[in-house]
Amino acid sequence: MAPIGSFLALAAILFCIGLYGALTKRNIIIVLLSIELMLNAANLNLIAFSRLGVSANVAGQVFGLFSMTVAAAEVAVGLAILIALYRNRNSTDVRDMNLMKW
Amino acid sequence: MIAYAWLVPAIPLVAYLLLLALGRRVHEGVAAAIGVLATLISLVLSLMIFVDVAQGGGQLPYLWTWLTFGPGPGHTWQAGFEVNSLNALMLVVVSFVSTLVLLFSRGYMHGDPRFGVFYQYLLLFVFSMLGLVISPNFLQLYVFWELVGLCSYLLVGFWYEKPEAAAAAKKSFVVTRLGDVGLLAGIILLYLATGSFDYDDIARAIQTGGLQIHWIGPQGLATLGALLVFLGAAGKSAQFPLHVWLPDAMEGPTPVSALIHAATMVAAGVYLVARSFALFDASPVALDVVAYIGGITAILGAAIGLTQRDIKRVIAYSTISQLGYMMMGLGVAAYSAAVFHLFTHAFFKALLFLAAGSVIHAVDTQDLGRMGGLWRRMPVTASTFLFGALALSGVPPFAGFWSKDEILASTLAAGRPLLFALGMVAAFFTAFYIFRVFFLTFTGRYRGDRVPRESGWVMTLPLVLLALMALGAGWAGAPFTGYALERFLGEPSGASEAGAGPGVMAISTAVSLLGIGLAWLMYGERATSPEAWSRSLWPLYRLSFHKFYFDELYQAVIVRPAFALGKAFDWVDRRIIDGIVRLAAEATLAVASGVRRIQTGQVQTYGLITLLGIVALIAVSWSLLWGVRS
Amino acid sequence: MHVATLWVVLIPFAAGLISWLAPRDSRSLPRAAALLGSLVSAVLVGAMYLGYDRAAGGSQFAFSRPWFTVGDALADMPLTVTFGFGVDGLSLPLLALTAVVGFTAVWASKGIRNRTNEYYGWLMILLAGLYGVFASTDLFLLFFFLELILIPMYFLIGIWGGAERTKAAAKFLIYRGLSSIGIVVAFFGLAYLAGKIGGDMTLDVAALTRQLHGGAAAAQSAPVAGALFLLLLAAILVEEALVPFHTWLPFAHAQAPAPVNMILGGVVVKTGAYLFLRVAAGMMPAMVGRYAVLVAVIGVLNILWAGLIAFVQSDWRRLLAYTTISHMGIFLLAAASMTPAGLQGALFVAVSSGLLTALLFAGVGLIGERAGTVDMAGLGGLSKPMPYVSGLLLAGALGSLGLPGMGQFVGEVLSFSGSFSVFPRLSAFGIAGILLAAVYLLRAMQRTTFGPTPATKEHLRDGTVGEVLPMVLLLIAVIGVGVFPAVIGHTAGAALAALAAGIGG
Amino acid sequence: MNAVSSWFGGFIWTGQTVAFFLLAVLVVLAAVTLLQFRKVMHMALSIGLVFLGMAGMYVLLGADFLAFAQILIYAGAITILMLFAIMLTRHDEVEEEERAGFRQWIAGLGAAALGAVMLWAIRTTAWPPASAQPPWPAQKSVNALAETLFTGYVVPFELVSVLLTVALVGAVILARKEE
Repeated sequence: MAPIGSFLALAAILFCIGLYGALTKRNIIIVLLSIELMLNAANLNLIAFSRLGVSANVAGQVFGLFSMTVAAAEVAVGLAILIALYRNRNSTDVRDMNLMKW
Repeated sequence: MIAYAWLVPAIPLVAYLLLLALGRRVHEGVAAAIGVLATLISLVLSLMIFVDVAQGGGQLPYLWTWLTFGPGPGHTWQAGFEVNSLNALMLVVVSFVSTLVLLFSRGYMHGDPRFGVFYQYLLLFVFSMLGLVISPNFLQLYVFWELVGLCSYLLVGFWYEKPEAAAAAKKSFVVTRLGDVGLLAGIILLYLATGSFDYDDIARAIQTGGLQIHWIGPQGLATLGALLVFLGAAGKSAQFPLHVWLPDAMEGPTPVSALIHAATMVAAGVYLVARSFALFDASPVALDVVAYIGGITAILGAAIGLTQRDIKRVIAYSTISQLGYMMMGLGVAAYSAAVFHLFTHAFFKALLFLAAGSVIHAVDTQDLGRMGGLWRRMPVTASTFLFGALALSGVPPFAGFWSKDEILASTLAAGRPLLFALGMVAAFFTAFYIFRVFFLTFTGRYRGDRVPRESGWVMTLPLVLLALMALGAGWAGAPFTGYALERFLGEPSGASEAGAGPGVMAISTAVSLLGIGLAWLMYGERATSPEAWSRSLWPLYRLSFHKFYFDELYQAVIVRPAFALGKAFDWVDRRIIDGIVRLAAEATLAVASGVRRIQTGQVQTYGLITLLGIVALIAVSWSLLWGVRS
Repeated sequence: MHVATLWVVLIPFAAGLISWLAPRDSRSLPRAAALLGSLVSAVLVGAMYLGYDRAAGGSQFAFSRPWFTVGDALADMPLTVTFGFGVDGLSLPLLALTAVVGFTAVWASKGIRNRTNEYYGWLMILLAGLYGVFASTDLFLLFFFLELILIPMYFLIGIWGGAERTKAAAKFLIYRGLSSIGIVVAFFGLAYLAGKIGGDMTLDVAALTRQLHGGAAAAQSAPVAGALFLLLLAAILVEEALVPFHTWLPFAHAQAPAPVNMILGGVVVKTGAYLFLRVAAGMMPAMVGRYAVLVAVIGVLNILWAGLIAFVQSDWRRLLAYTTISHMGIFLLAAASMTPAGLQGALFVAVSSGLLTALLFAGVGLIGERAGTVDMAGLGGLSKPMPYVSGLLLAGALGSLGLPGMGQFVGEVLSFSGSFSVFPRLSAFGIAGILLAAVYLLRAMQRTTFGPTPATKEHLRDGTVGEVLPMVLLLIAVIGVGVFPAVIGHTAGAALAALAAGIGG
Repeated sequence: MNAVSSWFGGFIWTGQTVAFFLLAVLVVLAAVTLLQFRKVMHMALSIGLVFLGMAGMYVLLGADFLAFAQILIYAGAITILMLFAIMLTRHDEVEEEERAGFRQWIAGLGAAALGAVMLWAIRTTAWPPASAQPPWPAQKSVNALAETLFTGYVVPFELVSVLLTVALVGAVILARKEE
């Protein structure tokens, strides 16, 4: 069995890749994808701990399941927002979405 | 009867409340009837009390607790009343003059739209004045002291639509208030020193040496307290240099001038000094101040009165001058002489004012230049005025002669020839200016344009009664009645009295007659032209005519600087204090409007910054914890 | 367990909610609810005033429940906060002031015509907050109500005020908010200091006072206690609008509608006075003693500063603001003396200044409504068309300058009796302020009601009975206090004597 | 290989560990290429690969049910949803060529720093030794999960279903054409 450190390291790398993508990509769809990547990394941690953690427990899987569900909901709502935005602004570029300022 | 002395002020108060309830539109006759009836009852009660006092002497004050604000002695205020020979006399004087003035006003104020209000104010005044007189302690005196000041304010400003009246009302209140602040401070000091406001307690403390506070010795405290009390008295009694309000107060209706600004309220200062004589007696300095201020006031008032053209103002300056006499008397410890003069002055000065009021009512002007020759048209007014003038001049056997001579004799006896000389000169001036008014008003040719008619009985009856008093009131204290009044009053310890000997009497009579004669030459016979006199003595004339420039002086030295200071403070308030506040606000705004540009609305930028923040936080906490771990 | 005190707070609150629920711009229902609410709470206060057992003293009609406990959040000891209400000799006069001014202000609000449901709602919540401040027996609760006041005041000034209303409201909020910081730090710091020594951290007023006068007396003189006191003092200066933290008051007064001005000048400013007596003098008498001269100097400075500035004001509302500031200066001077007379005087000044300020603002509001201006330059000769309003205004002005027969006089005599015994020289300057008051108030009266009536003002209607009723009530109240000072003096006597005794032991 | 094994703290090369390494390399490569692709469509496909790799990881960790859920939800539903989104927007769009700007550098550095910190933390923490047996009965992970989910976590479970419904409705309303 691979030690827990390796899973966590993989998750960390994945998370950082996702983070980089979320912060730099212009297309909002890619940004959403990157966020999914980060969520997956977090999920991997949960499941790794549920199998190999200090007090390994099936509850970790439960949380993984919940977070997956929430992610699904998030994608659904996120994409709906994306469509609505696209309809209004005719663009999927995050730079065009700057209404959230003073 | 003395136990019911509280009824004397209470009845006018009830009458006041009654009129207040009846409202502004009450019928003139009803208002006047209520007023006169109330004061008449007070007069009768006062006389009964007076008789009781004359037979039985003094009584302990009737007291009850007004306010307890702390544990132990000295934390209780008491209210009540007391009757002694001095205030029994004052009760009679006040209620007598009040009754006549209220009767007189029925005719004088006839037709005024606020007739009822006038009677309300007058009754409130009578209540306050009577209350002042029977107050057993300084605090209660101060309460009524302020209330009479309030009534004076309301009555001087009664014709509020006249800007002069409005200004005069304010001035009278503010100037007397200046004295009152001193009085309040003095009362508080005495209270702190003795734990009581009571006159008698304070007098006892002075005698037993119990008068001291930690920061001032007994002698200093007596002087300070006496001077502060005198400040209040000087404000109320229009003593130099606080005399400036009284002539302006003549803007009020004439009955008000007679009642408040001649007979009663302005005498309250003298009454106060007399009542707290024990305090003044403990401080020679304070007595000297009182004497000299009184002397200066007497001569100053008389000198200004020489040249005024307004009939009421002349009499007003005369009042100032006469009050100066009384203060001077008190200052040389001639206690009963001063009170005696207060007593006689109340009658003849009220008479002069009411007679002048009768004239003003008839000719509708106060300018002496527009009167003349009224002797024939208004015989009752003219002859009663003459009685008053003779009494004021000090011609025997009129009232003023006896009382004034006693004061003058006392100054000599006290070894103050300067004061005696001042008093004599003032007496000469007095005789001159009052007969100047008399001749200008009642003799010669009528120079007005309205046909004058003698006033009705409601106005002449008070005049006649007062004229009788102006003639006879002095006999109560004359040598040939054995100084009955003085004996009735009794002498507080420390007072020194000197009956006027024939020498003083002769000199003062001569001086008075000289003044009358000069006035007759100038204005009656026209043997010598007053204009020529005023031209040859023009610097003195200008000084006198412009009232020694006191108003201008105060305007320049006190009023303007105070306003300038107010403006300056206001500027500091708006520009500097508020400016700092606004500067802080503006700076915050400026910083904010700079900083808000960071908010680009780009979510990715926010995320990036957050990321950097997290990294930085980790770095910082790491570097801090580094040592802890290893 | 008495719930009466709780009801005093809850009833205006409930009335406010009812008013909120009324349809927008409906006049009668919100007004009726507010009038009823303020009347019932005022009657309750009156009943408590009469029912207060003076001989027993202390906190009565108390309602106290443990509220919550903070384990060791603030310090190394648990802090228990109680939900406590009660009245004592010190709070009763101020509650009565709130009751009278509150009811009359609601009554005088007839001129408010827009968004009436919200207006009365805010007004009643303000009233509930003020009652709460004076009736709380726990500093946490007191602070809560102190903060609660800010919200309705902000909206009352900001929505129904004059041209610069939003600025005035913001200024008010910022100033008072800053003072809240000082207050909360002082409260908790004091409780912590006392707890450190006394062993138990509490915010209950009675318990904390007991601690600070008993075992934890050393806390009073701890080095940090001085800083806490100065912080509290600064906060109180802001609350009372004293120089140099006063500029919010004239501005707020000049913008707020008249009934709000009545409450603002009459009661809201007086919360600072209450804090001084309750917390500064009650809990840190040693500090008041140490900084007595500073406090007295600030007091005298205020009397003279505000008095001189009032000279040159031509807006009645600004003038009255400075009058209030001057009165609060007398309060501070008297309270700093920490003598029975001085503390009584301070309380009298606080109460009667509140009544008189409300009276004057009611009159000025009425004049403003009729004449369209409250600037003296545009007024004059109002005695003729509006004799009753002018008369009542004059009565208020005279009372305010310390005329005997009204409460302010009793307050001033007591105050100066107290202060002269401790600070004779300062008091000599202070007493000159009485003269200033006479000058500026009478000058204002002269310019407003005396003199010839301009043609434009000839036909102004005098106040109707309903309109002058608040003024008459306030006048009766202040004359009552002036003629029968025992109504306050004997109620508050024991509580204030205890304060004065605190400085010795 | 030795260096790698020592970095992970004593590593026994078994079938599982080999599988882990293969999957890890696959996942990381797919993630990196995801960011390198220019065409949006390609990106969507490569994220599908990442999701599949993650499912493999779950299997390795004994979370069988989650592995299936991962395939169903992520690799299936979400990837398809993304594809739909791409189609609905400008699907021929090409992520424009961009020079490595300041922002990229900063973000890259920041992400790298964060990653370094996390890796360092993972490395220095003393983890418990990996037990050979999962904490649930062997081969019964689904049963164990179901038991926990429907006993201890039944309320959150129901709430999550409500959340999903709400999200569904919300998405419909948001994406609806405005009248």
